Amino acid sequence: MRELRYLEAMREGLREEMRRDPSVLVIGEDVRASLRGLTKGLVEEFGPSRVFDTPISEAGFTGLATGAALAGMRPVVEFQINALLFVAFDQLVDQAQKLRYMMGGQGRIPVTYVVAASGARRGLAGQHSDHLYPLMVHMGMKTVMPATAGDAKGLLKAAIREDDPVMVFAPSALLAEKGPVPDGDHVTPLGRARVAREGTDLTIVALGPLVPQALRCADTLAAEGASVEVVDPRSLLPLDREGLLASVRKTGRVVVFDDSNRTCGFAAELAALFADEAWDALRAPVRRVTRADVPVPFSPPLEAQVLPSADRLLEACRACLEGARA
Amino acid sequence: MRELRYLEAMREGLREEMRRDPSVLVIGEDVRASLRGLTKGLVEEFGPSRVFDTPISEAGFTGLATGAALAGMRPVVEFQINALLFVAFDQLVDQAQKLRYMMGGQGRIPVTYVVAASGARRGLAGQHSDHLYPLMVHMGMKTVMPATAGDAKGLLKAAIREDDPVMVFAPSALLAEKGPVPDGDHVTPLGRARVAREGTDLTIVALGPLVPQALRCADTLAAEGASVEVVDPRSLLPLDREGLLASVRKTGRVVVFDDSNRTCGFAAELAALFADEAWDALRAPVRRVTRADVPVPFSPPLEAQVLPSADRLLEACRACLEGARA
Amino acid sequence: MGHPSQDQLIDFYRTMRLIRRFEERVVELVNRNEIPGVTHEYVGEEAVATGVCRALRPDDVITSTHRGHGHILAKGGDPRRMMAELMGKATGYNRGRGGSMHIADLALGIYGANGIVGAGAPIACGAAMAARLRGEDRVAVAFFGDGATNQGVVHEAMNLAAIWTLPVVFVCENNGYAISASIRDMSPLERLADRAAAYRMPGESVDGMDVLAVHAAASAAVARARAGGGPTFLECRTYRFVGHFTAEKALGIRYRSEEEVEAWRRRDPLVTYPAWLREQGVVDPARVDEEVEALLDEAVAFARQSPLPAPEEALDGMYAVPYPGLPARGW
Amino acid sequence: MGHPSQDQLIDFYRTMRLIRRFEERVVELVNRNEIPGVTHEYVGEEAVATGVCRALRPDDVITSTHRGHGHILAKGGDPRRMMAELMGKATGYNRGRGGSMHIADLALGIYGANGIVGAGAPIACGAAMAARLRGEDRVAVAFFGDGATNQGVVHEAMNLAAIWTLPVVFVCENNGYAISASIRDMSPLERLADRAAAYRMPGESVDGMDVLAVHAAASAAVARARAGGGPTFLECRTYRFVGHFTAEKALGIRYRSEEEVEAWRRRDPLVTYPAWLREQGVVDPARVDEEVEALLDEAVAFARQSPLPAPEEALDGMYAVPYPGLPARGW
Ligand SMILES: Cc1ncc(C[n+]2csc(CCOP(=O)(O)OP(=O)(O)O)c2C)c(N)n1
Ligand SMILES: Cc1ncc(C[n+]2csc(CCOP(=O)(O)OP(=O)(O)O)c2C)c(N)n1
Ligand SMILES: [Mg+2]
Ligand SMILES: [Mg+2]
Repeated sequence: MRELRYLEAMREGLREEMRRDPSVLVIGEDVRASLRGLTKGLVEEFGPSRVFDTPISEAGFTGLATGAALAGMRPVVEFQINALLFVAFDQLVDQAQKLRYMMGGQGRIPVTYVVAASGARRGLAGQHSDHLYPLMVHMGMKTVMPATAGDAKGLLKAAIREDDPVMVFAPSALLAEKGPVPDGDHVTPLGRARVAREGTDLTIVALGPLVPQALRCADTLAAEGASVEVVDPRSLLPLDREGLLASVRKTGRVVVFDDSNRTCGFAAELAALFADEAWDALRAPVRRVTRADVPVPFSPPLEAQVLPSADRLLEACRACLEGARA
Repeated sequence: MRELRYLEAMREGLREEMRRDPSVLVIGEDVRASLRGLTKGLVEEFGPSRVFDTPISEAGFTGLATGAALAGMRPVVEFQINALLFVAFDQLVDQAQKLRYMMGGQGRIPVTYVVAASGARRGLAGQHSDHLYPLMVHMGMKTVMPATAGDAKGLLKAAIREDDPVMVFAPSALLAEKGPVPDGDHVTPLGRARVAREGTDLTIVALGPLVPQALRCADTLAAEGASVEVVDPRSLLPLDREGLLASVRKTGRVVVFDDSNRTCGFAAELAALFADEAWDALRAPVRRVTRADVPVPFSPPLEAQVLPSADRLLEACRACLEGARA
Repeated sequence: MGHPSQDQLIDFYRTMRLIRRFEERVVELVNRNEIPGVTHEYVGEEAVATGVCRALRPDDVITSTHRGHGHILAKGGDPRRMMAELMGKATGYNRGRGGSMHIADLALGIYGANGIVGAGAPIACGAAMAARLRGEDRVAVAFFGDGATNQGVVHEAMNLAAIWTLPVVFVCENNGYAISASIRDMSPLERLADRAAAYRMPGESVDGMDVLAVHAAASAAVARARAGGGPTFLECRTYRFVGHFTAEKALGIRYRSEEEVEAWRRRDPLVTYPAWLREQGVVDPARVDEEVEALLDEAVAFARQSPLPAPEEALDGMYAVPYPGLPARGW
Repeated sequence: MGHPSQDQLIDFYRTMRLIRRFEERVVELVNRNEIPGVTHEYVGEEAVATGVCRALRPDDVITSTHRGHGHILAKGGDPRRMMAELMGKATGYNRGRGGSMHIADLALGIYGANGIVGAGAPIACGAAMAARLRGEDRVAVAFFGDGATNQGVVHEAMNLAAIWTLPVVFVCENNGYAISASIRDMSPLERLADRAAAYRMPGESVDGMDVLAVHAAASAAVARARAGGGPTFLECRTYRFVGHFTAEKALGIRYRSEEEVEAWRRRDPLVTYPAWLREQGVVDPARVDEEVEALLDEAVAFARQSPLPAPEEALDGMYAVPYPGLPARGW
């Protein structure tokens, strides 16, 4: 299969959807020049009435996308960083996400939001390194975070076709990673987890940018004689509960390796799910390896201490396999 | 001990802190006329340079409070409803909460935010019924939610004296409830849970407006021969982990009764905590009874279906006591 | 648009009367606990919604506010389904999910009342943008209050409409207060329409108690927008004769003088306009009043007879595309 | 303030030169990977920060932006601790926690650079309000760019400052672009200072390449604010000679013509101003340049020699009042 970089695959998916459906628009800051690369070449191909550079008015253009969607368009809104979700928060979670329900099921709001450089990357510091998917799923917004080039294309295309608001997190750490991408109209349905590696002794549920580290950890543990399964939820809401539960019921041991803040983070939700619905199968406490609850610090040694690390994952897995406390 | 209504007790606490410390200011919408009742009489007693009616500019006056706090004032900011947190979100979680850390520990930001009519009340519908404490604790903001008149006064006073931003949720459902309030300078320290009722067979962790229902549920179960402990965390961040774990380790069974949305909600955090650190003591799956993940609907029968209910709590507790699945 | 026809003149009255009486009935029903929750009545401001919405086509779009009943009725909303929604019935516009602050009828271009001040403004811009991109000449009106002019997103929306010359009319209903806060204290401007200059858009200020003045100004703004001339800021100076919401009385908060209220009540469009109609010999308002009462009797009866929604439906309608286990239930 | 003294004139040059050379060294250090992350250089805009901050007292407050080095140096920031912060060292202003976008020195009234466009504006209003309430005559300056004028919170802040006549100066650094977006496309206004009228505050527009013009206008605005005359909106027309951030070159995005860049470069204040000084026979700029290089050599040396922070400290400093288990660690 042909190999593409994550960002290239995503761009290909976006271009294909714009060709396929004239109601697909791109709205955001610097999307014509394409600061982030996701929208490169689009204004040249589709013209200025499909690709809109906006003022620095995130709440405004987020609300505008909602209105355009209600009126029959299918906007793709690019946010340059996670923090922009804070600025547009009411328009995202209190308007776009709630309107259909509050209206009693009238209309459709097919907006796709893409955070085109999501999470931490060396030295971006406290306001440019957040990973806010727990806030979105808490408010009921459909949310995906592809971990591979193939899913980057497939899930973006699915998100654009979805008739509801969908938030797509594209982790900075993965944008340059290469991976196989099927030819043709490759769409990855929402709500299906991906088993990145099969195993029988322990399940690691790894999120987005952490999947590669989780796989390396599984190799290390394999060398130590443990068979570790790595599951990538990739669709966070809808969540493939059955798929995740099946893995945990099989292995009886689980560590959640999550890139969001710890308290009320995504790992908390998964731990709560397992502690309830996989209870009978669990043979060890449900462990979380997450970010610390501070803004991501600038200095590399501090940053490394705050972000979820492969070493801590390894520790947690070993402790879990012993069934002992770390 | 004298009995006061929850809102009266809170108002008394605010007035005492304003008398005690001239740097305490009140900022918000309609705080002079006091739409919510919390600030009634304050402008008459303290004058217009202590009590400020603001324009409908939540992001603006939240940021203003941050700057005033950095410059030595101690603002108390009233938000009329939870949804205003959405509009001011960046200034709350990305500025006020993050600045001190990002500045390397410089300065103090002693701002108290009060949501003076928090959560659902009959028929307020989708944008006036949210309960957003999980969003705040996820972003690291100190957060309290008093469930009694005594704590309403004591925790508000503690929040105002705290040298960090603190969010206070005052549930609409409790504002008219009467309860004992100690005389004098009654301050309830942050970080200590309250055991609302002692028991040995099962722990119900109940949040804010749900505490009274949890106590009634405990009565019912007592009649069925079960000894149920009801714990009110009241301080959500800092959280009294040891206090909560002690109860769960004692009873070995726990149901979390939470008024926030389910996914990545506060109940998820508590379940994750117990599933890890009380693992050895747990004798039944950790159950959650929460809101459903939809905006709160307007019509009473729908609203009742979506909000956490005493019946569901009872079911969950019985299932848990049998150690069986519901 | 030229001068309103006889039929239009009568229709203006019918619409204003419908709004006034609808609201008066709402207050009764709230006090009788037949309507739960909070309602914000439009009493006193009827000439604004009427003058503006009567300058619109059925396929034009409006975004409304927490004080939305008047806008929705004037845009053609069905009083029966509105009343049913207010009572939380299954036959209501939102199947009981929304209530007063969220009534919507997309088929009539009513993109919803909104519980968040100012939030409708950018949504109206989006509807206008879609119309433009689809080659339709529809126009969008964003209604908002004087208090909303201090909400950042409203500025962002006005700037977006201005730079993209979107067919939007920003209708500012300046009733002088945001709950207890006088706009005199909350803005340094004498004339809120002066905000328009910051976006190089025309800013007009009209007497919001005069339905003909509002209709004329709105018609001009709508025509300009439809012709590709871009957005307008239209301030309508009006007043609410009642409290911020039905429950205000109970709170006993005071922020307006009796004299001020009285002075405005003397300009009540439901008194001055029918008097003028009578002078002109256009119509006997009494006949219209009867029609309106009949309509409202029927609306209330319809709402009362309608069933409440079934609890099991509570999780339906959130997503156009549902999935197993979504939305998560609470147990 | 009257005319600047000889010493002031020299100091203006020293400050501008310090900023220019600081930024040029930053670029080198970024390219050598001695500075991680993203830095936004102030090259070309030196006259703005200098003219404004030199109109301030040490106890006045500023809020800065993502492009903050110039503001901070001009307000008296220590190049050593700034450089150390940029390298993520323990001796940096923020003990390595902040980096370029968050440098702050509360003791100097520098309430921080900010990674969120427009976010500093209301914070400046709060500092100004506190000064007023404490009976101090301190003034606060909010720096922000042309792009930030479309961020809602900036409007909210201007309105708050206007209705409460707060001692704030809103300094809009109009360098023509927000990353790739020309302000010509993002605002309908020819003159951004015209936004001020929406808040009934004076709006001035000055040549941001002329440090004397900026200083004169800023001095007047600051004097008015200090005297209780309320806020001013001061647009400074300037240009960045370099990319939006150091990494821009690598992206190869293009949005400005060579001609445009050249035309502005011809007005480089680091060329025109020293030439004028020489004409006036005020000073030999060469001597100042040497001092500046020495200062920067020392700053870079200090930063390089400084230790990195210890990982164990990563969770310190979030709360003024810590509690056991807070902040939560990730394992
Ligand atoms: C963003 C936001 N802030 C505050 C509120 C609470 N609130 C509801 S209506 C209102 C006053 C609105 O005043 P105005 O815009 O003048 O409309 P009016 O009520 O006068 O029609 C306020 C403060 C809200 N719903 N949304
Ligand atoms: C609220 C917000 N939106 C977008 C961004 C991303 N961003 C960083 S700087 C910038 C451009 C700012 O332009 P301007 O205000 O003119 O300042 P300049 O960079 O020209 O100095 C943008 C869009 C951000 N950091 N914050
Ligand atoms: Mg009003
Ligand atoms: Mg700029």
